[in-house]
Amino acid sequence: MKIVMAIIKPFKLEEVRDALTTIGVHGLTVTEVKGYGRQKGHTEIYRGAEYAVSFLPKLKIEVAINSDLVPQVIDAISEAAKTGQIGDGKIFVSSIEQAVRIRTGERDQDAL
Amino acid sequence: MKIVMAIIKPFKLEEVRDALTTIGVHGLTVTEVKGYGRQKGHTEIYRGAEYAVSFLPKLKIEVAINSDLVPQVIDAISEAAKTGQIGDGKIFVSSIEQAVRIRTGERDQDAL
Amino acid sequence: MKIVMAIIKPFKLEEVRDALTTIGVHGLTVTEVKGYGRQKGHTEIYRGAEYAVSFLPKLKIEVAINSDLVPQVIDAISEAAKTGQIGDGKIFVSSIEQAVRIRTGERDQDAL
Amino acid sequence: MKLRSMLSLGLAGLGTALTSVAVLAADAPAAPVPNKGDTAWMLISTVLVLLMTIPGLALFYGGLVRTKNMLSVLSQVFAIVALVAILWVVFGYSLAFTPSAIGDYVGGLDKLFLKGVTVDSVVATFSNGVVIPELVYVVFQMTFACITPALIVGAFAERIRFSAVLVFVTLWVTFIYFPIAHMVWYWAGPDAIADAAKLLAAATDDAAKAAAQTKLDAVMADAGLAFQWGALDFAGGTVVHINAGIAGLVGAIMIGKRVGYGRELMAPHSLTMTMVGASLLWVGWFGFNAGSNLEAGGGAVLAMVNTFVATAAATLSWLFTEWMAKGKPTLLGMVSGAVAGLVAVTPASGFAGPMGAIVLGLLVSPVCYFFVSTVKNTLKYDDSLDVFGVHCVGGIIGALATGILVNPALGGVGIADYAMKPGELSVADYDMATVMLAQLKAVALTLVWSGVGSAILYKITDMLVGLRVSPEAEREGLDITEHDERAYNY
Amino acid sequence: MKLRSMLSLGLAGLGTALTSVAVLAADAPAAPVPNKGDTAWMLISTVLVLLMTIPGLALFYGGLVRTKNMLSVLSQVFAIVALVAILWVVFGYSLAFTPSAIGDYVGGLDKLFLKGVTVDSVVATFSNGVVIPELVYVVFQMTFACITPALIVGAFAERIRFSAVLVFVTLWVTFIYFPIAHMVWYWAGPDAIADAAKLLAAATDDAAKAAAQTKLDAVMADAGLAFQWGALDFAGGTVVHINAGIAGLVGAIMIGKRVGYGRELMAPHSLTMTMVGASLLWVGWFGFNAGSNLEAGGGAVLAMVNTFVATAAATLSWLFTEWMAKGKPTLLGMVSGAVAGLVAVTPASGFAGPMGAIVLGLLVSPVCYFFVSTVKNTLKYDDSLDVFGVHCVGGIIGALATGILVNPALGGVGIADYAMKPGELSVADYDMATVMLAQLKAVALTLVWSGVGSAILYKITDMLVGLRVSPEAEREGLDITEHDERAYNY
Amino acid sequence: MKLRSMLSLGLAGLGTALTSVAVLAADAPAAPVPNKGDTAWMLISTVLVLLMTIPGLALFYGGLVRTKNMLSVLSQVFAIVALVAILWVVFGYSLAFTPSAIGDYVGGLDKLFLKGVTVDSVVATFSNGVVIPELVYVVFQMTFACITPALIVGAFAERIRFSAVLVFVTLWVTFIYFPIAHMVWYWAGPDAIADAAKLLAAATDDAAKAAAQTKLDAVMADAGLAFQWGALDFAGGTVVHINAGIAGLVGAIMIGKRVGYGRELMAPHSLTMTMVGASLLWVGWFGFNAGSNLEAGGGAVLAMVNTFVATAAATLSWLFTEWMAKGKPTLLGMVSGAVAGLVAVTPASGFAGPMGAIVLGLLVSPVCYFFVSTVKNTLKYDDSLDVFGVHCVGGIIGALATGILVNPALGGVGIADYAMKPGELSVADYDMATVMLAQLKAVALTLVWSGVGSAILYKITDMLVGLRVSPEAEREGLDITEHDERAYNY
Ligand SMILES: Nc1ncnc2c1ncn2[C@@H]1O[C@H](COP(=O)(O)OP(=O)(O)O)[C@@H](O)[C@H]1O
Ligand SMILES: Nc1ncnc2c1ncn2[C@@H]1O[C@H](COP(=O)(O)OP(=O)(O)O)[C@@H](O)[C@H]1O
Ligand SMILES: Nc1ncnc2c1ncn2[C@@H]1O[C@H](COP(=O)(O)OP(=O)(O)O)[C@@H](O)[C@H]1O
Repeated sequence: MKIVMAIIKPFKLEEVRDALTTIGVHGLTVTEVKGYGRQKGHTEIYRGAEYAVSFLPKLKIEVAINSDLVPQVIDAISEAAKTGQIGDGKIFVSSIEQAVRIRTGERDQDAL
Repeated sequence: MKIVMAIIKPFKLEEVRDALTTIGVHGLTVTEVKGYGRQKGHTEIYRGAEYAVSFLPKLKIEVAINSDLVPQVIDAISEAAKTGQIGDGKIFVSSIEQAVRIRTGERDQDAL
Repeated sequence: MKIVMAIIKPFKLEEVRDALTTIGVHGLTVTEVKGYGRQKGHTEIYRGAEYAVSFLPKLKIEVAINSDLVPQVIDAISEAAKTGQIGDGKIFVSSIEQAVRIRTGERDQDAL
Repeated sequence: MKLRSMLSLGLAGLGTALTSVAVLAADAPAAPVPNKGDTAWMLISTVLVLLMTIPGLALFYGGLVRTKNMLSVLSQVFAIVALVAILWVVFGYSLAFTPSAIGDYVGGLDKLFLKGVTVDSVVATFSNGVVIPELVYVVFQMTFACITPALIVGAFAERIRFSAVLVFVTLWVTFIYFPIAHMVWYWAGPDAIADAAKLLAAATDDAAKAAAQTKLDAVMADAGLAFQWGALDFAGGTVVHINAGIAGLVGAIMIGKRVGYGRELMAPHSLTMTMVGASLLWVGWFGFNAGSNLEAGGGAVLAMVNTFVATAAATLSWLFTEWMAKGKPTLLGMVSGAVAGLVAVTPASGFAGPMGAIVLGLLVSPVCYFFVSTVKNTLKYDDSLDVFGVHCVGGIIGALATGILVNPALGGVGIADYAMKPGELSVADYDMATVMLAQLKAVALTLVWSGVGSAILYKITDMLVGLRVSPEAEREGLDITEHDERAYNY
Repeated sequence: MKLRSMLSLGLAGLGTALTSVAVLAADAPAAPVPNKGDTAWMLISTVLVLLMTIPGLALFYGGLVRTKNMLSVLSQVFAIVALVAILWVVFGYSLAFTPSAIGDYVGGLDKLFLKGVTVDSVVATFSNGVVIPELVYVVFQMTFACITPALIVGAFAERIRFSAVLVFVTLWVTFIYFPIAHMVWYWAGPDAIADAAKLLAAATDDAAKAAAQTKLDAVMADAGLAFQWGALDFAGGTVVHINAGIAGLVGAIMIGKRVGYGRELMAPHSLTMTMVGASLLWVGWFGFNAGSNLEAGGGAVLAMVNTFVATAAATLSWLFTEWMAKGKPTLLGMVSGAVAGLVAVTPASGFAGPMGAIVLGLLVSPVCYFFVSTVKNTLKYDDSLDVFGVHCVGGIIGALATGILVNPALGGVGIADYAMKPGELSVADYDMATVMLAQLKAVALTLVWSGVGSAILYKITDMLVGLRVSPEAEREGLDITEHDERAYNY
Repeated sequence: MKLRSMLSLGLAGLGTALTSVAVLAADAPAAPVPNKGDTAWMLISTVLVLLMTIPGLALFYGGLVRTKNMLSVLSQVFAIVALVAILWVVFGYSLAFTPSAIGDYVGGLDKLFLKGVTVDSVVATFSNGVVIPELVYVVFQMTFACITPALIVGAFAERIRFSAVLVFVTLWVTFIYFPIAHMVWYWAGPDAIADAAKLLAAATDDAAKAAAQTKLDAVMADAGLAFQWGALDFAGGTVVHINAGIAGLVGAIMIGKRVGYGRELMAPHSLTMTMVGASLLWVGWFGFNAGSNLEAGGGAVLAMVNTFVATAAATLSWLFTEWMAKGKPTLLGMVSGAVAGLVAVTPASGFAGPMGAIVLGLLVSPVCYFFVSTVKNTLKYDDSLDVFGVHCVGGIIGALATGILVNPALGGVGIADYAMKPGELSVADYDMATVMLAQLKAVALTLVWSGVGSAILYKITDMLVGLRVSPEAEREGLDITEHDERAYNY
């Protein structure tokens, strides 16, 4: 099993969710995060003092899936989250060794 | 070493923390997340317009532990977080290769 | 490729970011989390009722890097985030198997 | 027509006193017209009491609940204001402020739908020859009727059904609030008494005297039950705070504790909002208390000063009590103290002197603190926002203290006797036992009427629509489950 | 000098009526001086209308947008208040409240920079012989000029440039608001009419009669266009709400829909703030409506009662309408209903009776609900905060209902006729067709003047500075892109 | 008894002037009674000043700090209001508003615990023969005493101990505020002057004249130091704003910079709350300024108009200054400008004309902007919320401008001379040098007295309880470390 973690632009969430649903992935977890990267931040001005704010709001999506689904999931997310503008985000894939569904105690594949 | 990540219902946090403490796990990190899965979301109505909200508030718990503790930790979390109702959440286990305690520089097992 | 996850004290963010920039790491993702560990929490009092609050605000930093950078990154974070006081936090390192830059579709090393 | 009551006792030596009074009854003086300064003050006082309620009380309460129930509290308060405003003009004003129809318990139906109340009708104040437009009295009193049931909902916040609130409040104002307002505040007014007393003084033969005495007795008896007892309640210690406080306690007990109560942290979701609410309560309460003088004169000014300093004193005494007991000075403590002070000074505000008001403020906070921190935990009822501990307890302290602080020897203004020198304001002799007995009786009346009555009405409401939401709904929060809305989408 | 208008028709039987009036014209009575109760009431009413706007309206609107646009809304409202206040004293007051200079459409330039307005100048009210300081009238009316354009910005919130708001509002108040205020509210005042009418009554020979009649006609014609038609608008149903509402609709259409409109969830970021704003609107609206009486008398009291109960009724009727339609009682529904009620009762507040006001409140909400939920979705315009659906629609309902509810037979106060018995307030016979025609004409005038005029002004603004931000800026939010600030840094 | 001062100079030609005045002293006229319109206005003005402070100022300040210190700011402001209210009635009012006991610096102890102040006592206003209830003056002035120290705490927000605030404020109002209020605002009132002047005019022989002159001199000298100088401060430019502003600066410097100041982003945690606070400041400030007229007359109206337009002008001028300097129009800029405008117009509000007030508003913002953005950064003191840059600088500009704008030639009302035509209001000749000298002396007096005095009191406070929290506590935030509470639990 793998866990795919994607950092995306906030307003792309619905599209990514839909894309994943289309390929049969029906569970995911979303976290509000702040990202730092190449994308330029913005300036904030408070009483004449300027602050450069370099952390930008992003969403982190985590999806646990069967290993064979990885390419499809990557494609689905990439396509849905892409604007072509700097700051579109990243996808990282790692392994998970066990999975459990708390409600039923089901394990691994059945738990996803 | 492993890192156990559990998605649970928010009001179960105290019980899960207690269960982990009982088996000797004294450190953990919690994140507020939104989950999408089988559990039905809710409707929101604003001036007569209905919106289906499918993301539900959940907590993500991350616990780094020695590998031998994994079964115990899974059991402890599962039991404490279970209501038997849909949406109770998941547990995922992955490996970590190194751990460092920033304050002391201790490594790996000593760092947990 | 590795992903380094560090739990740090919130006011150390700027210093950690600077330290990472110094060693050439220009991307990272930050999440607000609550930590439970040895560091004592605080008490809150509401209308004469005392509550012990054991979860403390922390920041979680995630940095995806090439494997060879791991020691440097650990050192950079450790130094920058250290106050020497209990609760300085932890660093955990795991593997990632794939990385994708959504904007360009670049993979792995190029995606970081 | 509220207070500045006259102890019925005060009439004892009347027969003699009156004989020396010049006879004036014959030449009917021109009907008094409202002074625009008074009207302006009553208009703005009305606005201030609405401000106390929305957004004041709504925020004070709302800030104290968890995020997931914020809107439910705001909704309940807002809906109550709207609902009771309509009930008030339809039948509430008539039940409260027309002559007693059933015993001395409740008024009649003469002014249903404000029948006969025009732009030109006037009502009496506490001063002879001073009147205000009746409609401003209607709308000023309306705001009192609106806020009182809104106070109650704090006691069972975070678990009540919205429909239950609507049903219960409709029943409660009808059977509890309107009657108690009538019993404590309804009277014929000073000019009616003066006229009757002058007639008596002018009566020359025994037959005329007897007739005039009968007439005077009738005027004196044209008042609510507690008013006739001589109970003093300047701005609503019994009618508003004890009344709502005991109804809240009964509700909290009957509805039961919140899921997780005592185990989970139920920290206020926004003390910022609570502080804003408390501040607006303080600000608006000047309309409540000083407005209850019904005139922009010295009495209103005194009520404002008393309200200010009693609240300040109670703020400080809660602050220091908690600081000593728990080691930290808290904002929630200060604002709780402020509200306790406001509650306690409410019945006393037009009767006490400023130093008396300060003493009252200093005393009320430690007692309320003891109730909300110790008594509640010992008796294990879940009065979510301490409606009983602050409003009922504070109201009782205020009601009793009023009986003491009204004493001119303690800087109070004394108890008006409108019959002694008809047409002039005289102060009756102060007799502590008499006054305190009247105060105690009024407190007991309110506790019993509202306590027992509310219990019955909760039962009826439960049968009609169900009082409480399901445990799952409570977990998820009433905002989503009852209203399909969320307070914040940051 | 606002309303309590007199239908020009009411003058029909004048000739005869006047002959029986005692001649008083010769001995010039002492010029009336302001009553301090009136002055106090107008001062506080002014404060209340500012409170409605900031923070009231700003929070009501701000809570409804997404977090990223919160400050942009607050900034627009705040800036508009400051900008229009200056424009008002520089030329707005003169354009609105000096004798007509161009047709009966707009006043002249005599009082530019408040020339000639001193601490001692006074203006007429709706009562003979009652005046208030002119400066308090200036500042009271200023708050109306400030809030009206601020209402508009809700229609295109979340996508307008800040500079466009400043330019558009400057143009809009100049060419739309000041003229319409003049047309609807400017008149010579009751004493001018009474004086002319008395002269006429005193005229003995035909020449004098003709001269006096000419004089009276001139006084009657010294009024704005709609005022001369006899249109009734107590506190701004046409001038404020229809006027702003139609301008908002035109703007929403011309500027276009928000990016993502209809697809993305655009949930209010803080219904808490919206509730606070709505409550302050309710609270402050008493200054708006009851203050429009210009005196602290029975008329102000009536306006306050009407405002209270109409709002309460509209709150409940929106609540139940939505509850039935969607299955849940919502807070946003209640506060939307409250605002709809406030809007609808605005033109009627000094004319209707309380029961009429309740009926009006009950009716307005379902209609507005239909507009914001069904009509808007069907016609697919993006009126972000329902300025049209609530203010324009509610204002039209109120304007028309005013024509009906003013009927004394329905509990209304009737239409004042200042010429019938000069110096006394008489009520003209009620003729529904006449009144309704005047109301309809005033509504149509406002819709056309403001609708067409605004379209032109949006176009000009677009050419000057551009109306809309870029789609990227809209995605990121106006707070950062237009103001370099964020509303919250928790 | 505040201002409308009379320059002592104005008395020069008095002897001659008075001889032509009719002798009236013999027949003592009936003591004036308060007008209910005035009383209503003073009551509501008092309420408005409280609203300015809680929640107004508390939110304005609170929104500007970081989340972790929100409650500490709210707590400090709330506690100060409660504390100073009590100190005021216990001894503050006596020190400020009884005849000078030590030099002309401070009043005596005659009215400790409000001794002798009853519901019937009255005090003078600025008009001959017009009085208001003394208790309303006590409570109105109380709100000024409450808000002034609350302004100070913004200067060292986010690092002060709560106990230090309580100790410092107690000392500060005692040794700084009460004396300065006495020096600037205490005088015998217009009727006392008129009576003495009439006596002088009536004196026939030289002995009588000398005696009468002595008497008149004594009445003129029965005033605070700055008042005798002829310094003009309508509503508190020196007493409130310069006074608090300089005390804040001294505190900020002595307590030192915040941990991380200059390096970390210290963005306001909620500009929404700051905007609400600023709006309530604006709204409530009408009570502050127009209430300072002490009557509901033309002077109050003028003060309201001036307050409105100066604030509007300053809002716009800060907006455009920052827009040009930094490229973006910000909300924080607008509300800072509004507060600067309010501060600057405070001393001038009853003296200037509306156009003068606009000019003042336009000027004050760029100067304050320069101080908060450039001077502060250059001199590197950490005045957290710009108490010095806005209140002290704005107050100085206002105080000096008052001396210019009072000139009738510039639309001002001129300086009252109560002795010229006793019993009537006369305007003294305007002499710029004289007036400006008085203004400068009053500003200097305040800067020195409060600057030096505050430094000593900070030192004492530090020795008693310690001024500053530990760096760890500062990192964690004062809410948790000082109060064991958190502002938000979302
Ligand atoms: N090395 C990294 N480790 C973790 N997160 C990263 C890393 N680099 C970038 N990110 C995340 O991806 C987001 C987008 O990256 P950025 O460099 O701005 O643009 P792009 O994705 O187009 O290359 C960042 O805001 C950050 O959240
Ligand atoms: N494949 C997945 N990857 C990541 N998180 C998941 C996945 N499936 C479910 N989750 C998380 O688990 C939560 C519970 O899942 P859900 O399907 O609603 O119920 P259950 O846990 O009872 O099967 C979701 O809200 C989501 O946060
Ligand atoms: N086993 C663990 N798994 C995950 N996070 C942990 C673990 N132990 C500690 N943490 C995180 O590290 C933070 C600091 O740990 P703590 O024990 O308080 O101090 P220290 O880092 O100095 O040992 C905690 O607040 C928590 O967020």
